[in-house]
Amino acid sequence: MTPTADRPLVDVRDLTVEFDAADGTVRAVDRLSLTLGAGRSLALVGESGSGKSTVAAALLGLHRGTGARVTGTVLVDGTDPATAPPAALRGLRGGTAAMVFQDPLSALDPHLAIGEQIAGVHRLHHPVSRRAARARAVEVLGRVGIPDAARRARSRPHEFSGGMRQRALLAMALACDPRLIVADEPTTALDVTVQAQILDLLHELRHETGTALLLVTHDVGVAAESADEVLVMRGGREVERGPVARVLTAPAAPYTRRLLDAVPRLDGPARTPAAPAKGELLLEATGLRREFGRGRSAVTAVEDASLTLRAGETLGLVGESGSGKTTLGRMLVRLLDPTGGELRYRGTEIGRLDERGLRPFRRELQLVFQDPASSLNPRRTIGASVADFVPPGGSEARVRARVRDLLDRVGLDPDRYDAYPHEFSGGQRQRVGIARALAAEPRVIVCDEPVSALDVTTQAQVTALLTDLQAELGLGLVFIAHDLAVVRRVSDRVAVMRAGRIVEQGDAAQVYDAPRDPYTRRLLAAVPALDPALAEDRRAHRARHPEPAGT
Amino acid sequence: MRPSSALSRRLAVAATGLVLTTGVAACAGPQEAGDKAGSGTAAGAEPRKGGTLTVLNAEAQSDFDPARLYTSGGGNVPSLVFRTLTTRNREAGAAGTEVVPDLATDTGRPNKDATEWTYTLKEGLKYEDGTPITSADVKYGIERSFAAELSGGAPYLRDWLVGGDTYQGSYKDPKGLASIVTPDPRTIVFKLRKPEGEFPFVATQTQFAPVPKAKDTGAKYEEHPVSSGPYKVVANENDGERLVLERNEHWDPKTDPERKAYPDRIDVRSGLDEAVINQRLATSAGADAAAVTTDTNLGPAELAQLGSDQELAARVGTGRFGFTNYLAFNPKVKPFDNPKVRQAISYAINRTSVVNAAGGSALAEPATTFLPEKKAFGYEPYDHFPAGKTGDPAKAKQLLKEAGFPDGLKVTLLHSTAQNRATSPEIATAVQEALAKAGITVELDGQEPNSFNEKRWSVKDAPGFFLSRWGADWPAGSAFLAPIFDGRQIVTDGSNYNHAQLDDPAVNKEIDEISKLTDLKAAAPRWGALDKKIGAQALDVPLFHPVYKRLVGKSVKNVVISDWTGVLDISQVAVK
Amino acid sequence: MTLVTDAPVPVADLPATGTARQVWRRLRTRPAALASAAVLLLLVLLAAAAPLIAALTGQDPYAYHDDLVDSARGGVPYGPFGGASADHWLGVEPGTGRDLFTRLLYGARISLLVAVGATALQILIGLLVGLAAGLGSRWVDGLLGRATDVLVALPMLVLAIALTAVVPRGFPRPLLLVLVIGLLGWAGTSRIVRAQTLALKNLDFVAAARLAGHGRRRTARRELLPALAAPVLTYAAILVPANIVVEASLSFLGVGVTPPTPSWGQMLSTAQTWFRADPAYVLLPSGFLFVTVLASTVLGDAVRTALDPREASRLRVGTAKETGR
Amino acid sequence: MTTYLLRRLAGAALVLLALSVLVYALFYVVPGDPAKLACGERCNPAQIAQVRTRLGLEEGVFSQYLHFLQGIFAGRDYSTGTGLVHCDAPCLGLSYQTDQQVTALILERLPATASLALGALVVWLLVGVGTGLLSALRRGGPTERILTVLTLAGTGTPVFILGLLLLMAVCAQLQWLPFPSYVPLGEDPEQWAWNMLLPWTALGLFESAKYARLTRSSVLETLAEDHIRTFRAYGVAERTLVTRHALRGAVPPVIAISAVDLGSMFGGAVLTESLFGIPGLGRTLIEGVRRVDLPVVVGVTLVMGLFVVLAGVLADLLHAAADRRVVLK
Repeated sequence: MTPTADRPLVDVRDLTVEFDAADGTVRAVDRLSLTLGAGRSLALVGESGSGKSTVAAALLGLHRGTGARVTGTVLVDGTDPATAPPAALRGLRGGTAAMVFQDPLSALDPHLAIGEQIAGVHRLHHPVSRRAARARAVEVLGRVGIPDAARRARSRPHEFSGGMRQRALLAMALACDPRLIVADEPTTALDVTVQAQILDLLHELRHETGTALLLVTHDVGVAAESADEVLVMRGGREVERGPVARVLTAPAAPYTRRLLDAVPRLDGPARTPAAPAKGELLLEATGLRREFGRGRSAVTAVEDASLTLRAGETLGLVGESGSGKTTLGRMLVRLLDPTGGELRYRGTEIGRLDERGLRPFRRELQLVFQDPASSLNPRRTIGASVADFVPPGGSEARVRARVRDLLDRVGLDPDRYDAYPHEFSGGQRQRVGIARALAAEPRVIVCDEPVSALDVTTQAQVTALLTDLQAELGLGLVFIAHDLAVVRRVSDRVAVMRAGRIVEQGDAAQVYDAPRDPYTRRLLAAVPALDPALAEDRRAHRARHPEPAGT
Repeated sequence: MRPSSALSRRLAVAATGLVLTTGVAACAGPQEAGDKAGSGTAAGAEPRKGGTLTVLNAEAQSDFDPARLYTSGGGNVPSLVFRTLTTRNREAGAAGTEVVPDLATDTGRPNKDATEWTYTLKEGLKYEDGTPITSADVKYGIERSFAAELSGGAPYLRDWLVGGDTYQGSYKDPKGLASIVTPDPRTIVFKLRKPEGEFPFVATQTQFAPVPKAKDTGAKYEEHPVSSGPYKVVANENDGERLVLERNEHWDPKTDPERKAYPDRIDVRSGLDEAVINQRLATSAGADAAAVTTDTNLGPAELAQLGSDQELAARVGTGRFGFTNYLAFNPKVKPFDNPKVRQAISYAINRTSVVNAAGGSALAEPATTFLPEKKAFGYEPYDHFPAGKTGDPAKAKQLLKEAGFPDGLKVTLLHSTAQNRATSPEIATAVQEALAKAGITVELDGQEPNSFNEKRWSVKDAPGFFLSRWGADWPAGSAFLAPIFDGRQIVTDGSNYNHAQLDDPAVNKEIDEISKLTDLKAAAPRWGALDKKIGAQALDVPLFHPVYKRLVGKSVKNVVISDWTGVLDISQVAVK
Repeated sequence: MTLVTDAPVPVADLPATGTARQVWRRLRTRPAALASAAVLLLLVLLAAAAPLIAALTGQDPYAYHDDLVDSARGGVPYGPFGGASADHWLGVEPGTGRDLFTRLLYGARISLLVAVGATALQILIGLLVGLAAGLGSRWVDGLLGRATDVLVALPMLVLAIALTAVVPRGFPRPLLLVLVIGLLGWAGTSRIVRAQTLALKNLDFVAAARLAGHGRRRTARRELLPALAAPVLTYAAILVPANIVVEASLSFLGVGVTPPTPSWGQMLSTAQTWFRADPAYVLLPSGFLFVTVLASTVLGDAVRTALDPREASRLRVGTAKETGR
Repeated sequence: MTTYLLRRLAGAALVLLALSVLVYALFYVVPGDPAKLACGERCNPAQIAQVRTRLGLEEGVFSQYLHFLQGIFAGRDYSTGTGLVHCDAPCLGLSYQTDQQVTALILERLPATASLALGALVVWLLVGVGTGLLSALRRGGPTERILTVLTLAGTGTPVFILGLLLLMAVCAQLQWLPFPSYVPLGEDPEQWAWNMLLPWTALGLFESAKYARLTRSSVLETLAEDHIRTFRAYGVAERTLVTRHALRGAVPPVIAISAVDLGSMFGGAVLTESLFGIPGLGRTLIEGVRRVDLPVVVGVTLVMGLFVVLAGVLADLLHAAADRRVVLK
């Protein structure tokens, strides 16, 4: 059956997907309907748990055999992936609809050469020789912008950078000549500049081949850049649906509005800078340097980093992955030993102290971790984890009271003292992380990507909490993030890192409004805009100033 | 006599570290006179020459130097390669306990007081390379066995020959032993320190095999010893685990009426698991049909299977080697200094349990005498402390009361952890259980074999109560009784077998008297009488005499089991 | 340090949960696990109550019954099924006529005791060495890795005999076996613990513990040990039956428990040749051993799955001391 | 890579040194006097003293150990009585009990042990990985349960029982094969294989449960990984997913454990060797221990240590080859 003009490529009606969980049934998708015409693009937008990925999986029949209950009808190019015979299903998968997954590192077989993986998939849908399949793999790799594709086709995934892997995944989809590309958070794991490149590439390919796109994303900005239409989901249901320009500029549903409001914007409200040089000078780093490994294999992660932090001030540290910002952050709280340079805390040199020497300072320098899941011991109650940080000396009851106090302070129910981390949502866990840092009664808190694992609405709450606490306690705060908009919202001063060096440092307003370093300018240009028209402009701009792939 | 070769059931290596030769005493066991001998398989058919005989053994022939072998009567496999001055009579039953000439023309001509023995070699004796065998070669063979490099043989030459106690062997002292004289190439004379009527038995041991001096390679000689017998070594691999013998063309059957040498080739494979050996012989498929073993007895489990299988039962050879397993006392240790305690234990013992632990009545016969039940030893029956079949705990309790232990007694029994059904845990446990009924609590002290042997063979550290065993190097009373009860054979700084440390002038004198007799038939009854006399002192509790039952392959013929070795004589076996 | 040792062990994927109640809830839904637990419990109870049961049935595991075995046929028990009767439910031992049922129960005491004791020792040493290697410097790690190699290559029999000679007389033999098996068999545990530790120590919550200003030891105890519990416990489930087989093999080599004390290993090693003449004698201890192996394996798998749902299928396999060959 | 090899070499030297010291120390307390044993049971004290001197046992343990080390690096001379024999470096000494050169003895027995170990490796890889794969494919079904029980039965039965059962069934009852006796590979490869078949099977089965479980779990774990989902979403059939992609996940752990097992097996699979009469190192070791034959025990232990280390290196290399992400350093 070929779709006719009036028959959409994808037709989903009353789709409901349910899973069995430890404590009852979870309805991930609830009576959702959608259509997507050939060559059109639709973005499914929602926060975590909204069921958007489940919908994408249903299009390819990926729930078959998993125990999930799927009801309603799904037709992709006339085939129902939930009931199609195995052969037809295998034809549909890849041949009609190709999926591009999130996290390109784990989405590729680590043991096989990339070209081989693409060729293998290609041969499933096209009866060609091995040699021809390999040639096709090289061709599509070249098409997605992998330089020297013939040679790089023999590389394994770990030899590719994140952006190249994502390109390779796109190439895999292309290799099958599908009519529909289903992209599940295709750029989430990528830096902004790379994200922009991938989105541009996707855009370009669609125009060239006329392939339809179903884009699943939590990032409204990404949707704005790539889709004709937007479907906002929440709790498995449709919240709002419409042309992208309309939904983003004039949202009808309150939830959509809240979602949009929570998105940090470069043009949003900025923090009023603290009065300069007022607080006590807490941290002073001079020429900090850190190498990993020894001898020839040594890698310099941070080079000649100098900065200061005063009480009551927030220093934003921005940079893309691998820029050394996390390494620098960890050196500041002395979780890592600097290889060179000086680090003074309230005038005392602490850069070369050993663990014993650091004892007196430990509690005063705290870190809030990026991943709230892994930074809490899953086998201990959150109360116990926080209590560990309360300065010793008090009775057990007093420690407990103090922890309850802190939990309350960060907006958690103190009665959940004895609950385990997995019983909390991501945002709540990050609040526990903050409570823990506060428990130590620190003067400096380094926040390492404290909100990047969180949904936008939660992000806003957590950043607000941090800002409040800082103001109240007069803390020195280092705020590390890759998201320029978030940093802008909280920082007094901003340092931009690239390849281990601080390339630009200054007041937030100055850095954002009048960036001096070209890299800073590129970063700013890559941030997705919520306005589709603006996005189009930016895309055109980027097309005129191309950056090499593979960065 | 060597106290046993450890037939350790398994990985066996010589718990006792014996340099024991395959087959020989180790395995030996006599056979009830003729009645069963040769009854095996091939009773009817006439044995013919040819074929390959496979020997499946547990213990490797890791020593194959005639100087190092400790054999009874020259050994089984070694005797195919080494001829000695005399040898054992290769006949079934009691006739097999006799000594017959081998290289020599007779069994030796003693002087009047049996301190000098003269032998004359037969004519036409040759080595495997065709060179003639001379009396000087026999002398050299004996002299080299005194070398430290080639230690391991029996102690008799050292103890009996004039100057033997200080001689350092032919390598350090090439002048040789003055007490061995070779007036001409066919004559050899031995001069002894005291009368030894049983010298012809000693002359059966492999040290009396000729060794050509020019071919002697010292410690490496065992890799390819020069044959004087019907077979020569063509392969000796893996430290004696695989030995292939083929006909020695220069062996003249006319000079050797004893060895039949029917097979063309003999393939000795050792290092095998005993259970597997028995299964192979029972299955008797392929090459295993022409197979025998010279060191592996049937165990109780295999025996239990036999009853239902007539064909299999017909292939079992039964024999007895002069062996006695006993409970040894060291009267120097309390409370075993008290004869009543020793007697009480003698009464309490349950020989049925012990025999069962040793494998049942088919594999062990209850013993009340020290000498095994063989005419050659001079066996005289006695049972000084009749315990009946299952022990007499009442009598034992009464004796204990008399001895001053009305509330029973607590003692420790030393035994070995080797699984040999002789000094092993099973036997010790059976003893423990029986004595418990008489109010004697036995604590078991199981020791790893080396440590067990060091303790029981030590004069200083020997415990008061332990398991032991004794077997004769040749079938005569002296070989059995002297090392155990002769006070002058208490070895203070070596291996002592006189466990009771008995030094009774009357006993010593009687031993000397009998040893002078060259008429062994006259000597035998006196050994029996001596045994009975010593037995009254309850210096040990004889437990049982082991019986050897061994399978042969289906096409094996002419199974001859003598009362000397108790196992089939490999020189008689035919496979065609 | 060698990568080998890292390879078989998964990087610690942190389990979602670890509370006892949840583990129990997950276990409860698995009939096989419950049955296995019941079987093991029954075995332990039977072993513990062996003297009581012996008294109740009136059978002494050490008493000889010469009248029940056929002395002329190697001591094979009279009657079918190894001489099973109303008095001797599972028959009697060939040669001695001792009651097999009570001997099996008494044997279970020793076998389980030795296996569990040795496992505990292996886990203890393995934990200490693994933690030290994982947390220590490269140098310490390499040294401990080599020490592990030494232990793998050291023949167990040599140590067993040497230890037997050194300990005073009257030193309990089961304890000696525990020492021998335990001292040589911790390589597998230490490798697992080391790999887990290496993975764990880079996790944020361990780093966070440093920020609290506590010492390393406290960090190891509070943060690492709980996370190591799942892999180590489940590995123990594999070690216990493996150690029973090792005990059997040591018995076979003559360095097992001292008679007349029975153990499954001792029974198996004497029973080896009997399986045609008296199959029951071999099958009984083999059967008990097999049931133990099966039950602890199934239970071990289930416990691991329950402890670590995400890691459900990962099996830790022993490279414990292999004397069972 | 060079650094890696150098480091492992230094490690190996350390392991061997520690092993030899340890064995010497243990032997110091092991009961049994090698001189008495070597001399024979009825030796007198003078003879024992002679033998003791000949074996070099009258020296202190430390000096004996130094001589041993000297032999390894420079070789030693020994008297046979009729002449001197030079034992070339690396000379592990002369057996106390059989006067054989230990180095030669080990070289003579190594092939049998290697035959057994390598063949068993093949069996456990075939049976273990095969059943592991099958139970991963049929997970939760009756096939898996039966396979689990079967492989566990192999592991839960001591090899001295399992092996004898095999012999009884195959050689005695069914008579499909003659009872095995070891034939060196160099002598007759075909006979070698036939005769090793049962020992391989017995030892391989004993080990294979472990590999079955390992393979099964690794495969299942890999199947749960993201990249499998990718290929499933591109229409790759389930069977292909397992054989082409998931099996690879099982390779590194199987290699690692196999290498360790293989290495430790070079000290001999004592019970298997004894049961099947294979003249290998395991039996040599046990005999050495029983006869207090220190040079033999030290020699075999060192060989085993060497192979344990080699196996570790081999596993690293194979692992690096199987998984290109691994870097050796």
